[in-house]
Amino acid sequence: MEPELLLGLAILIIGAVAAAFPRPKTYLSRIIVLEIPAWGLLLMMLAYDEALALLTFIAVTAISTFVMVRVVERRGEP
Amino acid sequence: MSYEIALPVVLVAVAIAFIALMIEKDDLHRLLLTDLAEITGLAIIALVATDLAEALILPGLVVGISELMALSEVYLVKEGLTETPKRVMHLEVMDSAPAILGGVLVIYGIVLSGFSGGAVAGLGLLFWFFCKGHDEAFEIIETASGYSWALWIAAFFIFMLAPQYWLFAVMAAGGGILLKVMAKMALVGTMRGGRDV
Amino acid sequence: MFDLPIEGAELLAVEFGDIVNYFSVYTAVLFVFALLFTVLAIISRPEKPVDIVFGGDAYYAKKIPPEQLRFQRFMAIACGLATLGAMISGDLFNFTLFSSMIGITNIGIVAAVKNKHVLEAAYQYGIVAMVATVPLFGGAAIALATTGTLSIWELAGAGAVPLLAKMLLVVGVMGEGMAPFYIGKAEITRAPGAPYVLMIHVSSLLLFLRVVEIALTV
Amino acid sequence: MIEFLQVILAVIVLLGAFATALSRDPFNKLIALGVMIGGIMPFIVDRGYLDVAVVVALVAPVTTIFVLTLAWRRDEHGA
Amino acid sequence: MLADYEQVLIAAVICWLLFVTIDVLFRLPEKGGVSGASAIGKKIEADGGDLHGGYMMGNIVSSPDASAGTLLAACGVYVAGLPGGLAAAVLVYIGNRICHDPGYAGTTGAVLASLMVAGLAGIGFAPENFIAGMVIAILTIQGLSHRYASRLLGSLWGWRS
Amino acid sequence: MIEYLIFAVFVGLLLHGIHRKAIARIQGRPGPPIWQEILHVLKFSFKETWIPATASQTLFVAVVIIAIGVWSTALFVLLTGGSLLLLFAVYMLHKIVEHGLGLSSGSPYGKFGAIRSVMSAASEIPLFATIAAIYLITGSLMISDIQAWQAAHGPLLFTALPAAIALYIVVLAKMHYSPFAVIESKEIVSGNVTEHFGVWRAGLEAAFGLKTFVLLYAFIVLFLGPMPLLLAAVAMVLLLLSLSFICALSPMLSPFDTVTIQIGTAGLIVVYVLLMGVIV
Amino acid sequence: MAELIALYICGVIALFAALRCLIEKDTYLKLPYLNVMNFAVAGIIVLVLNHPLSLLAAVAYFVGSTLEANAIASAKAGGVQND
Amino acid sequence: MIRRISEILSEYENLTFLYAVLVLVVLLIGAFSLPTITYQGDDLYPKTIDRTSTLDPYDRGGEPFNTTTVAAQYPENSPYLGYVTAYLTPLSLFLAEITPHLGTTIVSHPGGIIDEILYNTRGLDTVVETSILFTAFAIASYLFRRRNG
Repeated sequence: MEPELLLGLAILIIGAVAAAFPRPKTYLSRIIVLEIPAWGLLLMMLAYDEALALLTFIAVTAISTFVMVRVVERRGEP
Repeated sequence: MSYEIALPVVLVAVAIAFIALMIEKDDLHRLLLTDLAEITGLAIIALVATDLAEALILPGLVVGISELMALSEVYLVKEGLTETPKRVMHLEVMDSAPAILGGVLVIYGIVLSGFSGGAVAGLGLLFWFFCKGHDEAFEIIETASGYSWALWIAAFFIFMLAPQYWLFAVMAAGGGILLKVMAKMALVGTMRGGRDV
Repeated sequence: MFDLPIEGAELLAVEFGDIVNYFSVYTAVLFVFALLFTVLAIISRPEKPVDIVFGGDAYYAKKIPPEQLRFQRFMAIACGLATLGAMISGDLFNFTLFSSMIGITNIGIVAAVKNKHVLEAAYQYGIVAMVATVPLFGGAAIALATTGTLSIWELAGAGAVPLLAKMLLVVGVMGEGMAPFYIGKAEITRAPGAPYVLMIHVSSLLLFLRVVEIALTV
Repeated sequence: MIEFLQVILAVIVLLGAFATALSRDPFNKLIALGVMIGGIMPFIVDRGYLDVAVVVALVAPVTTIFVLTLAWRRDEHGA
Repeated sequence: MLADYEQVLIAAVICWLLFVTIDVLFRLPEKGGVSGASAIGKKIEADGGDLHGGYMMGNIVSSPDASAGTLLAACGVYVAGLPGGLAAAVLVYIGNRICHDPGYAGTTGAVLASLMVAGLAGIGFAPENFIAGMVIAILTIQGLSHRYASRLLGSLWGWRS
Repeated sequence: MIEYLIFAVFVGLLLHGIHRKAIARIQGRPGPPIWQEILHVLKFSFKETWIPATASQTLFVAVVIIAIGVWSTALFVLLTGGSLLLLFAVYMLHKIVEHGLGLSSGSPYGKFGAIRSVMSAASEIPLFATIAAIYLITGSLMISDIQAWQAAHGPLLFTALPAAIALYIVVLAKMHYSPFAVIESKEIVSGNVTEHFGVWRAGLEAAFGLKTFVLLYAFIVLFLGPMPLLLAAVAMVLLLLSLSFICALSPMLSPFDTVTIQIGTAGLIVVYVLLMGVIV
Repeated sequence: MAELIALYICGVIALFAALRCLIEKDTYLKLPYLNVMNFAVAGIIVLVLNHPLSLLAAVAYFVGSTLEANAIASAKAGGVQND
Repeated sequence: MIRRISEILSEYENLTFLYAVLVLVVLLIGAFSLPTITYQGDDLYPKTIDRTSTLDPYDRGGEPFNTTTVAAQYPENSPYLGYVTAYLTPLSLFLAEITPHLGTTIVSHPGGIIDEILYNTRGLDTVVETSILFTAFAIASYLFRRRNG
């Protein structure tokens, strides 16, 4: 087990729990907390040397954050 | 050896995501949680750890973002949230950063080409549209994206039917996918409907 | 070439690199059926739904904007193509991708409708279709990790795919095609445009039939 | 990478993750996220994927700016 | 030949002097460059610090200034000698433009620092010690006590103006 | 083949007639003569035929043809000893026909029928549990293999009783007047076949007759094993009568309850299959 | 050897700054600590991998995180208020 | 009892709930089969990592305009297998010569193992995937434009 993999798994679990039960329970905090498991997955990909997937993943995560922000923005409440 | 340990952990994360989905009642929160589920799903693929796994993650990613895009639009229509937000954030860095940062991302994305390049360059364009507002480039970009899709399909058939022209096919495919993905992602930025619309 | 006592003889294989699609008696029948309904979606004009005004004898035909029907038709054709692909796909991951495409085109067919109920159901269904990609991809990935291949040709009859992967695949298809979750689909059925709405059912049913075959084969 | 550094960075990453999850203010969440990302970057560099590191470093603030759209509006509502 | 510890300490002192001088000369403490920097300055003042020192700290946070220039120049010299330092200066210049900073403190700092580090490397100072030294130097300004650091910077600014 | 087809249609329609008659007798009514359904079909064949103006015309016609095609295929598969999976796939496709019938007409009653038909789509899952159980026991899904297995080991009815019950419920759901037949319950006129008249209706009735024949015969072939034709006919009638009893004595369920019951059955069968998989 | 000492210093300072950043209550006052951590991490990036491109990575990381801090502070302060 | 279940089933708001429960049940049952799962996934396209290569982590050998060995499923279906992997564009060749840390960029640039898989051996995946993007975007833009227009 490489340290990156261990760390990635830990972050993934922490992030999953945090995103499942965000504090406070607003759309905004959930969007922010969703980044944590994303970075955990990034570390896991790093551990397996999946660099290209990592690169694409981080770009796509940014785009999906934007899509989510766009919806919540329309909705008006945080 | 690491797979046998990592897989249960990732499955636990999947389970957490679905537990959250189970107890969540709010529609928009559910939409956000699908993203979490998507990440855990990709993690299962990532564990395979071969080049093939990587080639599977890329389509998985694109599927996730496209469904998110479509569903968010359905949500807006369903809730009748048609009016654009009244006040839009404006920061100093939003004047200065997009030209350089977006430019770097677009250029690097074009160098990368293919999916990854499309996503990176698309993000660059999206960031630019986000900060600067946009004019009506919608139709043109969409047309370009359509042609690039056709280009990619043509490349696919070259690979399958006339593989000796593989070099041409790989160029066409890389370029086609780049344009296609980039255009789609950029259009998301113009669809924000903020100021200057 | 595989001849398992499950689905009848194999008829034809179509090779696309590593992805080798095949027609067996079973999948060929499903394929023909999907083709039939795709053609129907292309050539037939939608019905004109009649509403009865309660409390009186009046009834009227609802007006549906033509561009909405054009969009629905486009989505139905896309759905048909995805179904055709899913029927003959000889590769687990390719199959899951086709399933996701069916899921999203299904949303598309009804998303154009302006009825609040239909949209609400379409949205809920969309959420499920979206999270269903997780068990789908997960199932395919676990199958890959434990057997080292995704090709159904290699996997057929070996029984090497773990139960977990099979169940995840089936559950994923249930989510995409909504097979047991009839409520979402029932509400969706209220949408106008019969040939197109019918496509939703055709695709989800055929998808389910196909995944049963896959689960038994691999 | 030497073990000492791995331990320190891992601690930073974990602390950042916990702080992101636990802090209640969106701005504080974003800052804690920044701390976490700071801990992750050296891992990417250590593997030698410098191009990836550059892109990741540039994309992270873009994401933050997207999210700030919401945090900013929230502040307006509160004030 | 000095021991590494001593080198780091000396480098820290030199870097501290260099970047504070340049920042003060380029009028960083005068006002916040962006609204965020002003807000940080005001907050530090409210906490018992000095307003102008706070502005300077806010500007350091918000844009690559001379301190960043020094650090990155040291990094540049470490990886590629003097050309590396100058490349770092160019990058810092771009960084300034990204962060909506009209000034040239970062660029100047980077150029001067790369000359200095390259020069001192000639007489036995290792560039990596300047990296460590710069990190220590910034720690003293930004990382120990906002109140006293801002007062110190404020008094320097008062002396300058 | 064609003579088998015509024979099956007639037998199927006759079975419908027996079904109606039996129900009527159980409920204390005289009931129609047992060849009533055959006469129906003949009558409809010579009546005026049109397509409603509101209908989606191509689909309206195509669905009838597909219905006949689907069940002809099923009969063919059953008689040639083809794949059981295929047989039930074809059976599932019947669902599509039901949807199509209701949706294509544009009539609100037809639409209601279709919606109910969609709801009950979930109830077909017991089928797959049945298939899985049979596969686990016999190791093959070819009907010819299954018959060979039964010839060697005795009827599957005793070996795989829960699977037989599941299939029985499925067959029951497809009978006229069954507690599960929410699609054509009387409050929505004739449900999804409301608008189909004339030749179209005749075709549909023929297809439905074929369906009844195929389902009953399949049950016998699958769970009782190969037997002479006459004996098979007797078994079919007996099976039909048992179904008629249930139909006559039980009330029509509400649409959602039917689904719940059927899904519950499916769940039990799935558990059974899983347990069997573990034990075997 | 010199790299190791520098790495140790950078690592310890990064941890220290991260801790203080997370402990600090006020958003504005967190940012200078974050800034110190960015310095330290940029240093670590270069020290871990001695290659011209890692300079680019360090600058990208530093500029990126500075931009982030800038945006956070400005957004909290209300951004440009002239529209 | 049946009626209560029916009520839960009949609300489409509960759709996600039902599906989540289903998946959780499957995961729970599947958890028992976890001990039997062993990793054998590296038959196809295995990674060989050569830290000293300038193409790290994607060095799969081969000369440009020549072939290399790629562990595909059906090599006979892709006669020019390996050519794409081995090929480097002039730009990527240049990058590979000057630095060992741009392997990702080089491989993503046309030519390389990922391109091989995505376009050549598993091209159909990419066809489907771009079609999904196309359809999803068609939905989004149709709804968006109707709302505005």
